Amino acid sequence: MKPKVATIWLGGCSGCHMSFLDLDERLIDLADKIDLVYSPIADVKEFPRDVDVTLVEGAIASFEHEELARLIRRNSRFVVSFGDCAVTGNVTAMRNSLDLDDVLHRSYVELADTTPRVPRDYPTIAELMKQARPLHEYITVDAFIHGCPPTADQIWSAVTELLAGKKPELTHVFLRYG
Amino acid sequence: MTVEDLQELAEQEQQRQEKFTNRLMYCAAAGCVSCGSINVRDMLKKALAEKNLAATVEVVGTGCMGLCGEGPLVKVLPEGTLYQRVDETVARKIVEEHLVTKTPVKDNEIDTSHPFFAEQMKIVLENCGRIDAEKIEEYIAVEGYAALARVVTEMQPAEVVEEVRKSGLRGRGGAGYSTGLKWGIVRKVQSDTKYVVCNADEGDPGAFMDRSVLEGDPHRILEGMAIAGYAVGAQQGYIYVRAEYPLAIERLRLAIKQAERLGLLGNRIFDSQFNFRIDLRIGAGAFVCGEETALIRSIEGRRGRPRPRPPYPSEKGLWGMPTLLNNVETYANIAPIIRKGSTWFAAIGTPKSTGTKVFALAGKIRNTGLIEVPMGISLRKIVFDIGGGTPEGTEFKAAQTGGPSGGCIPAAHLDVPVDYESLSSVGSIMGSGGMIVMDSTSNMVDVAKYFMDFCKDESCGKCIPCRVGTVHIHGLLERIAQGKATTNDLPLLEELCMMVKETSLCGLGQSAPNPVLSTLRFFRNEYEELLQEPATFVPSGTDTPPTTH
Amino acid sequence: MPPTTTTPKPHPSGDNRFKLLDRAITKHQSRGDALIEVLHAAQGIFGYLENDLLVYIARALKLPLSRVYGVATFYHFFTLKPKGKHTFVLCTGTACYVKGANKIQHAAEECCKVKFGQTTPDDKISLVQARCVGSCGIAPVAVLDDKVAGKLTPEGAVERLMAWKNEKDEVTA
Amino acid sequence: MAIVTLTIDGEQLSAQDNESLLEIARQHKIEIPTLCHLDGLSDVGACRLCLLEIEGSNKLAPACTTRPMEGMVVHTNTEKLKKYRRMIVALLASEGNHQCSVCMVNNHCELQNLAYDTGLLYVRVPYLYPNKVTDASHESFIIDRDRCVLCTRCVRVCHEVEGAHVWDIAGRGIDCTIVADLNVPWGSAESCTSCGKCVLVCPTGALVKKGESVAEMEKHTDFLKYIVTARRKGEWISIENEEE
Repeated sequence: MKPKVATIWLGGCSGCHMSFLDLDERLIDLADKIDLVYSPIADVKEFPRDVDVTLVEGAIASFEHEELARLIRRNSRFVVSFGDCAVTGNVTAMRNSLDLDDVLHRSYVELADTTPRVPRDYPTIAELMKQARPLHEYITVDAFIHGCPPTADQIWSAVTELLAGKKPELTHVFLRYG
Repeated sequence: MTVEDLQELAEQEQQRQEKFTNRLMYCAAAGCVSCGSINVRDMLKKALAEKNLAATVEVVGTGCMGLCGEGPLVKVLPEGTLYQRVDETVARKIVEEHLVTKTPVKDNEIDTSHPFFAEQMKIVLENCGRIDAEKIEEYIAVEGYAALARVVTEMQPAEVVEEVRKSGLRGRGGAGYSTGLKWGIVRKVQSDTKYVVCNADEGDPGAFMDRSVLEGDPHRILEGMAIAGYAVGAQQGYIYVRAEYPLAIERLRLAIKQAERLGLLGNRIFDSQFNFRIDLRIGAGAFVCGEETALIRSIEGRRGRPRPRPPYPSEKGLWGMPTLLNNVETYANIAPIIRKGSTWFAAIGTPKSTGTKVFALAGKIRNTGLIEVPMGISLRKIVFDIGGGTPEGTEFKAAQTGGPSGGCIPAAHLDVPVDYESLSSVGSIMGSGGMIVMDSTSNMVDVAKYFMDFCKDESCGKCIPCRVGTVHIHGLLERIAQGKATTNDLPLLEELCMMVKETSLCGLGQSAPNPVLSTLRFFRNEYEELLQEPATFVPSGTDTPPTTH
Repeated sequence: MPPTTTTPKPHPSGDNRFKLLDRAITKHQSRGDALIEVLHAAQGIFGYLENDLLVYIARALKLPLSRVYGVATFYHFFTLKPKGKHTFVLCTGTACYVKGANKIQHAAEECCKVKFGQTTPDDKISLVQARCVGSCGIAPVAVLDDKVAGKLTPEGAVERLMAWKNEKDEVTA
Repeated sequence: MAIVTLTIDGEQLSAQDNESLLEIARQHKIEIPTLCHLDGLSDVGACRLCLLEIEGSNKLAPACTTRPMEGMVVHTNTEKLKKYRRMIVALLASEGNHQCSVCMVNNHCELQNLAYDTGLLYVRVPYLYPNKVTDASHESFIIDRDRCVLCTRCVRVCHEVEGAHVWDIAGRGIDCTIVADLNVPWGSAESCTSCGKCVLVCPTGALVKKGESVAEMEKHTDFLKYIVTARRKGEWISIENEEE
């Protein structure tokens, strides 16, 4: 049976996933080796059980993210912080020293082109937490892939090691922030 | 001023005092003053005037008499009867009953054979409760400045250093370095300018030993410093005292003025070639200034940030000159050592920790106050005999010594002798003398958090481990206390503590984790009870609900 | 405006308090290492250390401005903002802590709606923390406008704070 | 001054006893990480990255302010030291707001390099995300306090080399911050000569030149070698001048 892999996009810009797609022809290779059970690029609604490896892009920025993070932890054998936002908070966390209401007002009222309205008023949109924080502050994380975004080579190296059942040893070459 | 002049002054004062049939000593130290001892003084004077005793009975304000929890205190001399909780009514009774009808006021009389008094031994505090701190004559009458006279006129500086070394006196500021050795080092450094500094920046929250000495017997410090100046070859001394102690500052200023007027400070002291002056420097609220290099910085008018040692202040101190730094209690021991000899002093206490130690006893204990005990006394004796044990219905849990740099000693170690080595063997330190007793109602995680909160606020911010590490240790303790931490956090807490302890620049950071490490050592279960298991992978089929925080 | 007399000019601000400050500075021969002493004197005279005052001191002692600012902000005793009409100084020394000073702290913060270290917006009450006022025997202790209150309870503290809060403003012209 | 022999990481060396262990190690190509140290400025021993183990001493000693002694046996890279260095860098990362991806000195940053050299995979302590003031009021430079590591190189170069003493540290503990004059906007700090030395010696993106964009700016500190007033090699930590 092929290992089940999931990727998920939390508080980030999706740049890490874009970089994942930069694996180019290696993606075809990868598709043979894994079973992609959940991903923003696949149309699966529920996060499945018994996932072998989950790559998490983005920081924990909303209460929904926090809930998802716990679900991911419970359902995944191996959880990987994927990219700087998941590892450090990075750009997502730049709002942390500001007041949340100010941030929302600036984004959704001052800079709105049409219908200025703070999304907090819609019950269907997840409520933001006061601060966006890295994944490992909420759940135990097993490995880290750095970079904003991580390069395709970095991702490839980490993924191949993970699939070989190893915790990726991130040597100097692949350890990089920013 | 010559030695003969000094003796004459002493005799004059003794004769003056003998003219009084009684002396009423009321405690004029901070604790009793805040309980109203000034009103007591006024009432005593008023009652004396009414009974026509004003000319034959003297009312004297004196230093801390120890039993602060039961203040205001009044002592009647020459009988030595001690009264507690004296209000104006009792004050009147003391005059009308004790003095006039010769019947002691039974309800307020303290049994001075109680272990609180019997187990104590007063050297540093010998004059507290005995003299008026604001009168230099009274200090001189009890052999004050006799040691300085002897040193300056009869001894060579090297002999003084040797005498102090032989006494075995160790620094009372906490670390316990041999005072004699320190003096010897400063003496040997070649320099035209040297300084003697007294650290009176008593910052340990819950300790007021130095304050009591400064307020109750300021001349003792001046004399000790002058002797030190003579021994090491310094002509200028500084006392660095906390701004929070206005009364001590006032008394020191007065004492310096009096000593200068009599020529006990200044040029050609006792007609010798020895010149010595003392100036005050007022601290401004920074615990880190208790660290010697930070204190020096602060005297120089700078941010009190420590610097790496070596070079030690004995080599490069104040304005780059060799500087001798000791704390108040250390200087307070000098005059008695010279007067009574190093052999006498060395026989008190234990062979490695000689003399006595003053403790400020507080917390969940019956008799709170200031005590002075011989080194080597057991903690049990201090807590149960002198302190009278914990309040009704609670059990002793731990004694905290050394304040934010020290640790908690649990009941299992109650028989530990109170000396430098034994205390550090149970994970605490002698410290400057704060001793806080905790009972079964005290929460040890909370205690650790309290001290870490203090350290993070008092960190100067110079080195990273202390500046940031203390904040994170405090944050972790907070999370643990709130029940939000997981079992992964305890090893992190311990690692952080060890790292801050081993890598910080100065003593503040190096000792900041001690309260956490010592409570972890003896009360680990109190931490563990508050921890959760972190969430982990749960394969399908073995369904348990996901852990939530 | 040209000076009308030839007598020594008062301080540019015309503020006599600067004379007192000058005296303190002269006492220390304008030495830079007396900065802390001079700041003590200045705060004693003016109540707090305003920026203008710090500039004045820096010039007088020939010290860099940032050094003066650094020293003034390093020590807890110095304050760069005016204090409230009343001050409530809570002792948070170990003895007071063990006897429940934190409960008083919460009660006082709740009552005044500001944290310790701050002054109420109406400038009436400053909440100040002190590390041990040396009255451990009668813990927990607070100093209310220079008067020591021993064996204090949260209720007692709130009662006194409320009295200050409800004090009528003095009529100012 | 005398010549002493000592052992560093098993290598027997001889050195002058007024040089620091850091200088001696570097002369022999033994790398010790540093942050607050900069050749040409006084040493303050504050960052604690250069701590060493010395046999016979139970305390770790900073290489920058420790002098060699005859027979000294020094270890610069033990497991314990490596772990502590990594934690120190983690603490620094947690204390500021270091978003490398949007920093002008990205890829040319001493803090980043320290994170790589110490193998900092992630920061175990919670990030503090402080609220700090970025000041772009100066015509040529910006101070971005989010990226400041409080190494005080700027304070020292301004005092010791330029002699202007624009910068100092205000506050204490975790609230320490670098201020210009009386905590005024840099652009209105009268004492500033706009010489730009502070910008060049800053190890991170806290002090940068205007007009550069992300990952464009490189710092160079070599100019200090040519400034004669700078501290002479081997001089004992200069207590009187040390501006910290």
